[in-house]
Amino acid sequence: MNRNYIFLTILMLVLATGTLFVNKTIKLKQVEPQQLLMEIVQPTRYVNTDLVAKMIIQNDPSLELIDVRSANEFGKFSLTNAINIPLDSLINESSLDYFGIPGTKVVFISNDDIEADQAWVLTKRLGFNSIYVMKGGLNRWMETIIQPQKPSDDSPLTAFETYEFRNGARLYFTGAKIDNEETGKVKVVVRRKKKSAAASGGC
Amino acid sequence: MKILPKDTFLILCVFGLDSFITRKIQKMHVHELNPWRTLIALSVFIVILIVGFLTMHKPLLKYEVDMKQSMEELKKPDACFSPVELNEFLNKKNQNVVLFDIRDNFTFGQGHIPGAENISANELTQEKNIKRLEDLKENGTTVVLYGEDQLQANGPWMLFRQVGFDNVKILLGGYQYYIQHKDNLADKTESDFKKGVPRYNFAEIASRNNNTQVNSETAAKKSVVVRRKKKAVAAAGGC
Amino acid sequence: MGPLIPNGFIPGDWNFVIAILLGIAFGFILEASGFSSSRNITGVFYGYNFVVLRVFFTAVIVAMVGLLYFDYFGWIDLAKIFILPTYLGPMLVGSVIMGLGFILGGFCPGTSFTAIAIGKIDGLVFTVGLYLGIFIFAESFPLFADFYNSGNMGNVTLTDVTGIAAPWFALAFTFIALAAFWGTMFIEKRVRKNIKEYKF
Amino acid sequence: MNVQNSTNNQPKYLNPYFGGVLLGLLVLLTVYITGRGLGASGAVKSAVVTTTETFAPDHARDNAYESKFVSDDHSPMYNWLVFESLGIFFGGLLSGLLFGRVKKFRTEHSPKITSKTRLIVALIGGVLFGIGSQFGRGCTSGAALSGSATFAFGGVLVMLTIFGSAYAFAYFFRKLWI
Repeated sequence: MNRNYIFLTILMLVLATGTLFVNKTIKLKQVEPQQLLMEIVQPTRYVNTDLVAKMIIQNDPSLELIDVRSANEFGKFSLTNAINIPLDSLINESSLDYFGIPGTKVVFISNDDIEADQAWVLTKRLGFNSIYVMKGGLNRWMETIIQPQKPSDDSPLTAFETYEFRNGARLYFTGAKIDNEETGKVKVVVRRKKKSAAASGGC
Repeated sequence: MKILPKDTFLILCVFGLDSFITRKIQKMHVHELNPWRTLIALSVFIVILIVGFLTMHKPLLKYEVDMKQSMEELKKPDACFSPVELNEFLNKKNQNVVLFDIRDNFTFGQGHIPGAENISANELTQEKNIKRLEDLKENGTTVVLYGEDQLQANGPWMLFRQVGFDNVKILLGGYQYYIQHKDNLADKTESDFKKGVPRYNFAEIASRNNNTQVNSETAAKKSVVVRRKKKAVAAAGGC
Repeated sequence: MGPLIPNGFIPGDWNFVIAILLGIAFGFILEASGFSSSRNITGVFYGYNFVVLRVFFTAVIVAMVGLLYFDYFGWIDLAKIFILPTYLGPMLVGSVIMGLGFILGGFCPGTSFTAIAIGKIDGLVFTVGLYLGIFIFAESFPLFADFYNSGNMGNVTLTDVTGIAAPWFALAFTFIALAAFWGTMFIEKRVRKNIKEYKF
Repeated sequence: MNVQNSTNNQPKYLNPYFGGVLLGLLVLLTVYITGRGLGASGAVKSAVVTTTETFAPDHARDNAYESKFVSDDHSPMYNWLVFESLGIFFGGLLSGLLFGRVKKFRTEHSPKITSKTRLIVALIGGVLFGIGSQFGRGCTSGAALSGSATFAFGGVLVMLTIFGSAYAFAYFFRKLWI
């Protein structure tokens, strides 16, 4: 009788000791590297400036613009309702609250698209979804929305349609700037994620 | 540690009880004698764990640097491969370098940097390519990734740095920059291929109230004039 | 991939069906181990029957060790499971009251349900007492509402409080439990020598 | 089994370690499926809230404690723990039938005390346990067992304190049990 109990005791001890070896490193909740690489090589994360402009004009409540430039640059110019999170402070606890809010699309903005893309990769590694990068960044924003180029006469019809839209958008973002400034300033909606989606329970 | 006083108390309690309980001898219960079913149950548990060990998929790649470090990786100047360095490589001055073209096969066929190998972005996750990178890392060979533009190679480059391939670098400016300036790569300076700097004075352009009348042609001209005016701003990102 | 329901692998509609099935298994194990008898349960405090200690500690160490392995295999996301919130003062006071109730009543809520199932009136009376107790608590809640909410430490684990990694706790608990099993085996034999008739 | 059947005066229980391993695996399964542990006292709490709400709906809403569990959508009985506790009852019944322990209503007590004493004491014990379980955020199954198994600080705290204090009180109530 005692032999079996001794065997059981040893078995349980071995099992418990085994846990020490399997959980050596503290794991963070992250996307597996291979999965991340698969997501990286797909260009689906890029949105063009026209789409962003349209969403801003339509006051799309799901749009959340994250500007990863420095606070200094952000202070000089920013898009309507954009939130400034400099790339250096992106992975801070307080900054990460802006991501993963259900029903929002986060769009990263920088001068070009490189820094925004870097922010995207870092955020994606942490497992956040619905995040995008504005292709071309603010440089292209200026080239397309604020100073649109008239397409040449032999361009397809869609090019003219885009041009017309951009002209309208330019009026909205520059001509209507004065009106917009007040509403824009007041309406800094700070949305933050509610903590912990863990299962509730208790006795 | 909390158990200890409890147990001593228990033993005291038991010995104290002896004086209260003075009855006959009774042995253990039958059901406590033989734990063979316990053994079976625990074995089932162990089988589950073994199944877990066997079915657990071993990742091909593992993060070697945490978030903070990967942030700092971005700023390291030696993580980037400038067109000037590329020029040296092309002029046979630096041979310990392998160029990987991550554009697709078709685009690669239309034109590429001389000496580059083609591994398209979709193939990067393949095991043989990862093995190749590991071999190159052991040889101390620098691997330079480039895509159509710098953006295309940015993601793969960041990931490879994060999983510990610190020999992987990114070609600044990408293929487009190379093809535009391939004859005078050596005399270009950092400001030419540096990304991440504003090319316009955003605030000025965007707030002009009278520019509704501005002809788009002149505006476009103007943008050429404003170009590279803002060199002074130190870009936050290293490359 | 786990936990299944919070991660959406099983639709929430199944929640209550699963609750009943898990409850049946729970009730079965409790009854079959002898927890439907109050004299079996309280034996642990007088040294003549350590069934509570054995079942309870075996369950705790198996579950602890299992959770760690499951986490390692990626089957359970430990960040998503419910961690009991800690309210230091109220919990200590509540546990002392529960300890007193335990030694008087001879049941805990779960075991009293199984005792009713096999026809024990004391189990039924205990459950009525539970009901009254919670009723009294709810009615007089304003008197100690502040105390009830004091000492909130949030949903903390042992690792959060002490900074020691979870496997060490699993190992420590296993050591303590196994030592207790062997120790109590001898205590039980010694105490039972003096009991004339033992068949609860 | 045949070993157990051969002796009629022996209780037909599972080997406690066998029960323990099964219970541990059950806790694992519960956490794996639902992300939470087992529990029992929550069901009684739901019952209390339901009765107050049925007989004095306004009172239930005014009560600072009960109002937390009252909702307009559904009855407080529509709760995970209530269903689980129903399961505990039927599981106990199943096991009792299987091992032949379901008999007519009876009270189990030490030969030194009467049934009446036992019932009164059980009632007091129940009341105390009820009050304590609300302060402790759970009972032995919810807080102590599931809490400890998930490495919750509170769970281990409750477990050690319940057993510790029960040991401390045990000496004074020994007449009730032995």
